Amino acid sequence: MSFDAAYQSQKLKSVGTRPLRPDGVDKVTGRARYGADFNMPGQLVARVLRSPHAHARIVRMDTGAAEALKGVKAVVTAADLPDLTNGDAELFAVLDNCMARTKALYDGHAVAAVAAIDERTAKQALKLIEVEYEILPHVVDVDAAMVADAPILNDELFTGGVDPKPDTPSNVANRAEFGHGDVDAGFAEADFIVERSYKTEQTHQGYIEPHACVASCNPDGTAELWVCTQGHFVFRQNCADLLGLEVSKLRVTSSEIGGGFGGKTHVWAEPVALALSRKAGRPVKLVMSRDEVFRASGPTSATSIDVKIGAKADGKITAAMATLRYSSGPYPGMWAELGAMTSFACYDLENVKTVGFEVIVNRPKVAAYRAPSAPMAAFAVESAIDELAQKLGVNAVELRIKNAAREGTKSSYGPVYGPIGIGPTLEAAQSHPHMSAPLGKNQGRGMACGFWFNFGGQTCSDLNVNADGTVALAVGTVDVGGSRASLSLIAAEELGIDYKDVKAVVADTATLGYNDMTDGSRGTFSSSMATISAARNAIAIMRARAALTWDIPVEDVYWEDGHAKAAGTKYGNLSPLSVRDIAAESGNTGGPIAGHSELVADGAGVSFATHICDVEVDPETGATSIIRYTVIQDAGKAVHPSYVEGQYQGGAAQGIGWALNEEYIYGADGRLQNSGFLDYRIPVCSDLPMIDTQILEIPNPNHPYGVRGVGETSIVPPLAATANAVSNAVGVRMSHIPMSPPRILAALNAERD
Amino acid sequence: MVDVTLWGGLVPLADDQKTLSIEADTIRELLRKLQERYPALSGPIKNEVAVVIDGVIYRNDWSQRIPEGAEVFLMRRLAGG
Amino acid sequence: MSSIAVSTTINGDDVEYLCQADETLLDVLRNRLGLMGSKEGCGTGDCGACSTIMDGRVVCSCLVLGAEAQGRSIETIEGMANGSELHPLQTKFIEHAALQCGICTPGFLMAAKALLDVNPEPTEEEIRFWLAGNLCRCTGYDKIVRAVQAAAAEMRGEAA
Amino acid sequence: MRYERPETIMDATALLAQASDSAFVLAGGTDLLVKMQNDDFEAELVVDIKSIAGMADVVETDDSFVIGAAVPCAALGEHEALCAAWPGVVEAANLIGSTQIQGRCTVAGNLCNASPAADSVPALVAANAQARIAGPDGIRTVAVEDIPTGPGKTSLAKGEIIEAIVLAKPTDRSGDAYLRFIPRTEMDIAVVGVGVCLALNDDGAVASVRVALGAVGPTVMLCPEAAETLVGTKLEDAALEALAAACSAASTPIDDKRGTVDFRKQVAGVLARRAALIAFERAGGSQ
Repeated sequence: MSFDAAYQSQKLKSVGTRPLRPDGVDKVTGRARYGADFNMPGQLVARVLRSPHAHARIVRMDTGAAEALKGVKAVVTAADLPDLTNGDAELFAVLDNCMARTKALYDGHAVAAVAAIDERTAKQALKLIEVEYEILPHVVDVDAAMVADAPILNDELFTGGVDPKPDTPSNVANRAEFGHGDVDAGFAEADFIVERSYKTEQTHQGYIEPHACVASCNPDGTAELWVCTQGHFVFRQNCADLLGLEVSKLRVTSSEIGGGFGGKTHVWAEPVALALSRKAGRPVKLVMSRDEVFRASGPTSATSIDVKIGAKADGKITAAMATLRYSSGPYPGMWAELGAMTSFACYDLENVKTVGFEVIVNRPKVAAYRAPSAPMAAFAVESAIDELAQKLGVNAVELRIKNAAREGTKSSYGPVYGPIGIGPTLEAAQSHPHMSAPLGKNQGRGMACGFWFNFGGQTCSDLNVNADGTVALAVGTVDVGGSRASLSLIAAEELGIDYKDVKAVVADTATLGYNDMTDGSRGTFSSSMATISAARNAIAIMRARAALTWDIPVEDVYWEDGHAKAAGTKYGNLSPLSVRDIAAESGNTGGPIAGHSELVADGAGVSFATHICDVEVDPETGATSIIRYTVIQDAGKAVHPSYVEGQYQGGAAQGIGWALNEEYIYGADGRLQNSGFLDYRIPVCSDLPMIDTQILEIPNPNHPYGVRGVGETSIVPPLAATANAVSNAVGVRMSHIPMSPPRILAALNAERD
Repeated sequence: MVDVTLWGGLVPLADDQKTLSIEADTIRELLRKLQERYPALSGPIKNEVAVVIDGVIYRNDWSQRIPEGAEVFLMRRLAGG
Repeated sequence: MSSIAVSTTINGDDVEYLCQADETLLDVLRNRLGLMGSKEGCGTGDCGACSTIMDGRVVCSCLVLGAEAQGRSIETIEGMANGSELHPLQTKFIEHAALQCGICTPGFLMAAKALLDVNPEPTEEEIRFWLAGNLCRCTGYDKIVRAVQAAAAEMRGEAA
Repeated sequence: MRYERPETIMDATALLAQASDSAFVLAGGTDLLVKMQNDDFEAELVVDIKSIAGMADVVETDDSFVIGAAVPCAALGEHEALCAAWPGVVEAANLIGSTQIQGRCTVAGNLCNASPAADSVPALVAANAQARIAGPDGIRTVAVEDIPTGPGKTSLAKGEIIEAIVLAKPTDRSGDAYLRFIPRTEMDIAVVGVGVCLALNDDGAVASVRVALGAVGPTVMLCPEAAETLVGTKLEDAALEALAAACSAASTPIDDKRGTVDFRKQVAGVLARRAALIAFERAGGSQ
């Protein structure tokens, strides 16, 4: 169905207000049902056996004793999840990650699973599974994995993107290069050059809800899956592909989701639960423990990045270069490539070159984490920009404004920008009172910009007008942070009815057409587009019904302020018909009234943010406290401003945690040492100040209301903003994230010596 | 005629050309003709491609028209969080 | 293993159940009593999602044995509203958008209730430190703290 | 696993004495239940001591405070006389874990868990607290610092239970303090902890002092050589520097996920200095 997504300036009544969210009461009363809150009759409990080794060949496995244990109903290994991926490397990685085939590739890699009548029996059964491992040398560090004599994880992996094609295997899966101009010439022109290497450690999305599902395979080939996911349609496809099921016979229902941030964008254990159910002939519930979430579900990359920037004395950047190495776990992704694309995207550069190396290591398979790969690249680049400003003796905001990308700038990743919003965020930062507030002893201020590609994608929604004139809206993008409220506002706006007369739900895979995941900041952007389209389709039907009611041609009926109105003067005494009026008569005017929409929401547009951070550092202990924080970001149009602010604040908090304390810590044995919230230190309530937000609204030309995605960009600047603040507070450039107290104190000691 | 720029990973699959000239009015036509000319591009085009027209990224909408003189890039489809 | 019979009070009602010796109160609430509002985020007392109030003190129900509830009085999120009338904390959490995904919300509400029960006028710092055992990954805590402040003001009879 | 809830201390010690080695005392449970989450954990018996009369009470006598083994740390902070007498001990006890943990955890449990990073223990050791131990052979009292013998190991014999921690009433012109370092503001295990308890003479100089260090060795340790640096001083800068140096030197920490050797040694000195100043001020000292 054709749909004009172009922005139309109009006065909005509902959009931009802050009504109560429709799922609020369920969530404050404990009634909302998350992944682990669902049960089925006859349900079994699943537990997964995981490798204790970072890298080991599975020589032999004996599940006989476990199968013989009373109460055990099924045991599965890789043999029960045969390779049906047909050469699709990405899908094979998902499969092998769900259940190791020949080798365990990281501490926590699944090797077998059991389903039993209760947890106690399942745990006991795991202990009865005998696995003989041949322990292989491992490598967990991204730089160490690149050296010539590093242990090789995959003998069939040869570095892509280099010429000539190498003939020896490597942990470097791919080299990707971006840029334009001549960086050597640019550096030759520079009056000042900054050059430094940076490291960031691996972090986890840290959603509070562990992965959980209930799987039920029936003897007739149908199956059901209840699961916490960012995309139930994608999970359906993943599971159907991996288990050889027909897509239409697998019905997936998304539970309420207790946080995802990219970590619930592909399957981790759901195919295992389905395989257990298929084998046992009973429903199976599989809930990961927190330890399993950290050890075996996707963290983000650890990185090692070199940056070199040259500028003229007047502050104009003449050349910029970055080499970025991203770990991807044992399977290649596109993480380094994303880092290489985003690193200099904020700037207008004549000469720029970025090279990304995708490196496989014996760590869990990396998953997307909110603007994946961009925060680390921004940390390195924005730190270098800060250092450059100091070297040039110019204000850090002014330096950025001078070099900021604008409409017509050739981006560092290739295309030329249309209208973009980095300039306004920088100008807002420059005039923000935070920027000029006085600082005390041991305090420092930092700022940084961030860029992210938002995207849209395949989207489908249904809008049903009920007989009482209220509206049921069914969407297929999982609500991760209040989108049902936003989409209800959109429907209310378009139909001209009250927000409270719209009830939005997330439909399951059997009741709505395919939807891409809620990722790429697309949930509200794309589902709002589909909702507008569905509402307009419903309005077309309502106009027709009004025409029937009035017995006049439909061309003479127009829609305004939630009413069908007769055009012109010839039907002068016809009073307008409301949605309620039309709905009440629907049984006699052609039956139910509904609007559907199936569309591709492209044109999301790129997104920019600028953050300002103040810290205080205890010079004797290296402890950092965040004392003030401001987020400035373009939302296009904030549909429900409270939840836009929430996205800004949440992303900032995650970025601050990454900057200061969060990291995966491995022992010499390649095992993860901090697989819990005690020692994987996400920010707690007392760690943070209030987080100020400033929403800019520069309409997105490719959305009827001007909406942009807002979910991800807010995590991009905080690593750099915090690092710049700390560096400015202590007078030493901090180049290793997280800036844990031991790292800060060591840097201070080195400076004092 | 559209000048389309490939990302680095595709260049070896297109006779080592970074920029190609193709006669195409829509993304669909562009991608079809690219595959006809360089069959090795079929795999990436099926699964991995987004098309950028004058700075706007299209991941799915292959019916999008390509204006005369537009700047066109093939970019890898992105992952998001 | 034989089960232990426990008589306790949950949300004001007399409740009896059988549990295993090593079964946590959280598992009893969720798996035996159907009170699934208490969530398990970690199972080790580090996230607070399973917070319940036991004899007036907020505790992690994942770190209490079901058997220990004998003779105690337990409050869970399911008992927080008075029938269809929400507790001011519940109302303010919704009004202030203090939840995004909502998985941590029951725990925050129980902990915040325990705070306001003993300290009707907490400072921002007192709120932040009291709630430090409740992890939220979505909100950055800003709106949660504001919601608690607003609920406290309302409960004191002040205009929020 | 068997769960028992005896009503007398004799019954409790008898149960433990008869049990195998995998028997555990349950008071607040904030360490024990975490261990129980581990798939490899196995217990034959858990003895819940909370139903034993007196276990949940803080009793103030003429010359001491007797803190029952099942008193949750939150209750210590609610005990005005104890807070006034031993502010450092109470602050230390109130630093353990979150509000939720505070509602359950006990100082006796913190001691018996025998972690070198236990928050309340350096403060108790500095305060010269005593542990009253009930066992099959009756009651004995030992200094708190003699309970832990290594990470997770104690000097308690089979069947023995700490029934109370006893703190003598402090002398006039004395004060105590505990500081710990954690990366966040809450919820972490101490990377370094320092307890200081000192008393002043009539001139306002330090007459006696006890310094205890946590998380910088296999057990919480009393550090007499650090204490000596303060005796006779009014915590002048030189004395504080000497204290810091002595504490750093006495520290024998390890590198682990929570901190490095260098960091712990250095910060032990920093915290000792700061804690000493607080204790000195509480004792009524002025420089």
